[in-house]
Amino acid sequence: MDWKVEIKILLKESILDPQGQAVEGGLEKLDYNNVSEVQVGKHIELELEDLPSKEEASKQVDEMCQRLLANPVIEDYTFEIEELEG
Amino acid sequence: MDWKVEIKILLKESILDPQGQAVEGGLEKLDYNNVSEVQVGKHIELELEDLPSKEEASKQVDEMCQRLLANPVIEDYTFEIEELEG
Amino acid sequence: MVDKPWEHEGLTETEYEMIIDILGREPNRTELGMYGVMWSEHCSYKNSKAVLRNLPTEGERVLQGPGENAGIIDIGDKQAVSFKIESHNHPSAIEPYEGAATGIGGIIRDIFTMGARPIACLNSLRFGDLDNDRVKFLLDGVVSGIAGYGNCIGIPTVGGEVYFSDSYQENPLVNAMCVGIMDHEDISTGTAKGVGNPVMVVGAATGRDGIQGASFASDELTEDSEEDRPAVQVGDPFMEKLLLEACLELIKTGSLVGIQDMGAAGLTSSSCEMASRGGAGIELDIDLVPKRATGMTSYEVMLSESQERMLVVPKKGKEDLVEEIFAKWGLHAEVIGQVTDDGMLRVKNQDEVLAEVPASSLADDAPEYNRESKRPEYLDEVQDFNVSELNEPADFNETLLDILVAPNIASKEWVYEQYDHMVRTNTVVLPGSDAAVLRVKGTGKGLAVTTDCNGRYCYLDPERGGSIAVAEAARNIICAGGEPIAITDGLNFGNPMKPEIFWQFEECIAGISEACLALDTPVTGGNVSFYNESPTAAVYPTPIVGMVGLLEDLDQATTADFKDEGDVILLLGE
Amino acid sequence: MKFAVVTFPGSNCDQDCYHVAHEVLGESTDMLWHDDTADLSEYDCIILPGGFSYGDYLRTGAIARFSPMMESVIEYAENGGLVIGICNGFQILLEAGLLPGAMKINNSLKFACKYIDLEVINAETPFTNQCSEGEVLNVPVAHGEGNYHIDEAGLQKLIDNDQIVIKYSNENPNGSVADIAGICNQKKNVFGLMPHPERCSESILGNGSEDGYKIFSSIVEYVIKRGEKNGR
Ligand SMILES: Nc1ncnc2c1ncn2[C@@H]1O[C@H](COP(=O)(O)OP(=O)(O)O)[C@@H](O)[C@H]1O
Repeated sequence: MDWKVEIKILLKESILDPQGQAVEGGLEKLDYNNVSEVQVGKHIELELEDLPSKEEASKQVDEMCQRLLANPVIEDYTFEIEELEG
Repeated sequence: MDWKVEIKILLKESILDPQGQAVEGGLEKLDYNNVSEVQVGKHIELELEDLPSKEEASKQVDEMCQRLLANPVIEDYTFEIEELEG
Repeated sequence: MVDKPWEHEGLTETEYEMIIDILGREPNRTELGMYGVMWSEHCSYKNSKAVLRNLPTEGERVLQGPGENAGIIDIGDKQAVSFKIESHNHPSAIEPYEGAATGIGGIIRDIFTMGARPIACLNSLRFGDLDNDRVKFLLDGVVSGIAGYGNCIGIPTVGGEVYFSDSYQENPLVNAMCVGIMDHEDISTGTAKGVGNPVMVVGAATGRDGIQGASFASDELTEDSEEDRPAVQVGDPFMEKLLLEACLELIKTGSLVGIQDMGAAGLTSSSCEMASRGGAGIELDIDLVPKRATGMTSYEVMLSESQERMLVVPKKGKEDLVEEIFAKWGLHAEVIGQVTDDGMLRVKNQDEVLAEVPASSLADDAPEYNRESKRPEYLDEVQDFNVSELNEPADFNETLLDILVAPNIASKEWVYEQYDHMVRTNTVVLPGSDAAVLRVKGTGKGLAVTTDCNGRYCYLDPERGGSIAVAEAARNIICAGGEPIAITDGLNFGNPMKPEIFWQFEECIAGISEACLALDTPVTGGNVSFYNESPTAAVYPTPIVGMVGLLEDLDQATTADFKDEGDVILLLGE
Repeated sequence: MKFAVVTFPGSNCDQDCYHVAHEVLGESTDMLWHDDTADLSEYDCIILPGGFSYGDYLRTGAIARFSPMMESVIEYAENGGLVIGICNGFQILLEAGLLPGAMKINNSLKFACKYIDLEVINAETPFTNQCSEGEVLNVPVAHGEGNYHIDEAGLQKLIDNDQIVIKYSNENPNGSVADIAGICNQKKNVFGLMPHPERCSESILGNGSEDGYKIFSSIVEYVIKRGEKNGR
């Protein structure tokens, strides 16, 4: 079975997010004054082939995040997996 | 009412994604050979205050994306909005 | 209090008793935390001070020797250079990008705090064997981190070195140097005095990041270090660029008494050091410190190592001016306390006193140790080696090619092309030559800068190795057309509690001192990084020498490459 | 003639551009602050310098383009005023819509700082009149996001209107479409380029190339000629 994966990666809460701050400032400049808690992270999409179950797919994605896609020292990640219609 | 917004921004499909390619190459090096169609984009989260309805919130987010958060020349965006529990 | 509360702060029982003697009572948790970081090796140099005194620090050109954020050397025409080297080895081993980036941020702050405009950065890097994936990851991350920070803040990274050797496999070395230029009248120091003068914090808000970074840097790396995550900080070079411009603008107004960057041990070190240098006291209200996280304890506020912050003491009545300048650059400046005359560092939360200790006891009264030293046994074996017993290579052409592809010899273009080495349009001699040369705009003069050290030589003979590092730096400066004028040193060693390591340290310093005296290049400051060990071994003793040279006439600048066909090639020396 | 250089928070090459305009060319030059607005009609050319405005967070140039001074610059450009955007300045011009297309991260994903050869494609703009068509200029690049993108229809328009001013000649350092290094608008009064002419306008610097000087002297020449034509 093939899988469609969406991963979102954000800096851990305690860690400074300079991008988020800059974007918040940018939005303020455009007079959007009701915006707060801006965080900027990464969104990764990919397709996985040939894995028998969602559990297996999940296991692989988690491993890939740990090893390459995210930086577990400073980032948290979550992901969603859906079966791809052939 | 206050709103929690999640925005994802990816390069348009027709546009070559150097980061996506690099990540795909990186995963291959780690012997993940069943991965394809990798795209790397941005994930933005933010909170919006004081908007009477989801439609209003949606309108503002769309405008913010058009004006600042995404570059419509090369990027597509989608977003989700949920009411924040007080 | 828990059993042995000192252990949590990295102090010994004897040190704890010294604190009780100083205070005449038991310290509370915040106070103990403050002593813990200030008396850590990283901040107090307690194991190295005695030996460092042997370094020659005086010379005609020295305007500021060791003891301040950075040294200052006169270059004539009422101008001066300020420069220093700093290590960020342990943070880089854990998170190479941010570790290296925040290292760059820290050393740049040290330079503009002195009133100098940073004009160049250099970096000296040591990694393990390049065949290893972890090493590649570290190299890639460290170089991108240096590039990410230095390029964004707009200071050219013009030189440095990269060496690979097994000895650095698990403990890479990341030393960064920054060089700045200033007019004599803008020289600033980290001094607080004048009762009633306000104490202000400027720049970024204070978060929970990097708490106890200083004591962390003073521990050996263990398997658990990767779990020690809160110690990792993220840098914001954009914020620092604004901070740099705002601080230099403020210094130009002449309304400052003192200014100091908040590096290791954050608010604690900056406030007690400023007070101690000025023979004054400081009273702070942590309630007034802008914070990034909610519910921070006084311990956390005093020990946070959030980046891109400074402590400034303006003259009374100049608060508005400070705020105005910082606001122009989009930054906050908050009064958080004032200078007092009782010599105490008093930390309050509104009306409640949370900590009250003599400022100088934190800054200057850490115990000083003369560690045991012993000549290591491995030296007999390695020094017994006889070069003449080596077989001549069968094919010199092949050997030449082997040498050229060796990572230590091969071109470092891959590294320095990632660094913007031309921004500010002063780079006369680009990286890739012996030393980089920068012009001093508005004069006909130039500065040559380099970092050098061969850790293997220092391992084989620490004293000679130390001398050789200085001599190599001097040769590089001279080959670029400059006259060596002073050095800064980044001393990277293993665990000083081991007598063999301490011996290496003493010997290297002796060698450096000897060479500096011979060349008349005083040491204006530097950094000691101990505990560069992994479970298997210590790194090679690696005292990195950062040297600055003066070209009275920029036309003297020379580059290393062969120029024209038919030019004569001479070999000088023995 | 009179230059002005805009400083944004995070601009790094503003002083470099000032130095070239004022010290090397010897022209009168003002510094403008991003947060002000101004009547720019007294200037003959506005320089948007390189650097990392707003840290280049989100996208290069994305936040800077909304500064008050940019409103003045846009108006000035629409009235035919000369604007040159170098590196980050080019990125700001794209984000502001004064030039077509958009910038992506370099294909290598790495920052690249080095001298590189450029080919002059259009030598008849106010920014290149001191060069000849096909001339090769040796100019440093220094950027992490200089991978210019435009769709095919847009590219065709650039070609048809002679808007491609310079291309990378031997080596494309970032993956730019059609090796584009610098483009101008249809009216040829707005020019954006990734390479840094201000870094090679004096023989003392780096490898000694002074090719960048030609870009600045072109501007001066154009302004003088225009003045003569207008009987000034
Ligand atoms: N980490 C670095 N950062 C910047 N430049 C570097 C770095 N490493 C090496 N270089 C540059 O590459 C050139 C050659 O370095 P290296 O191979 O160490 O030569 P050498 O042994 O002559 O010092 C030098 O000009 C040096 O400044």
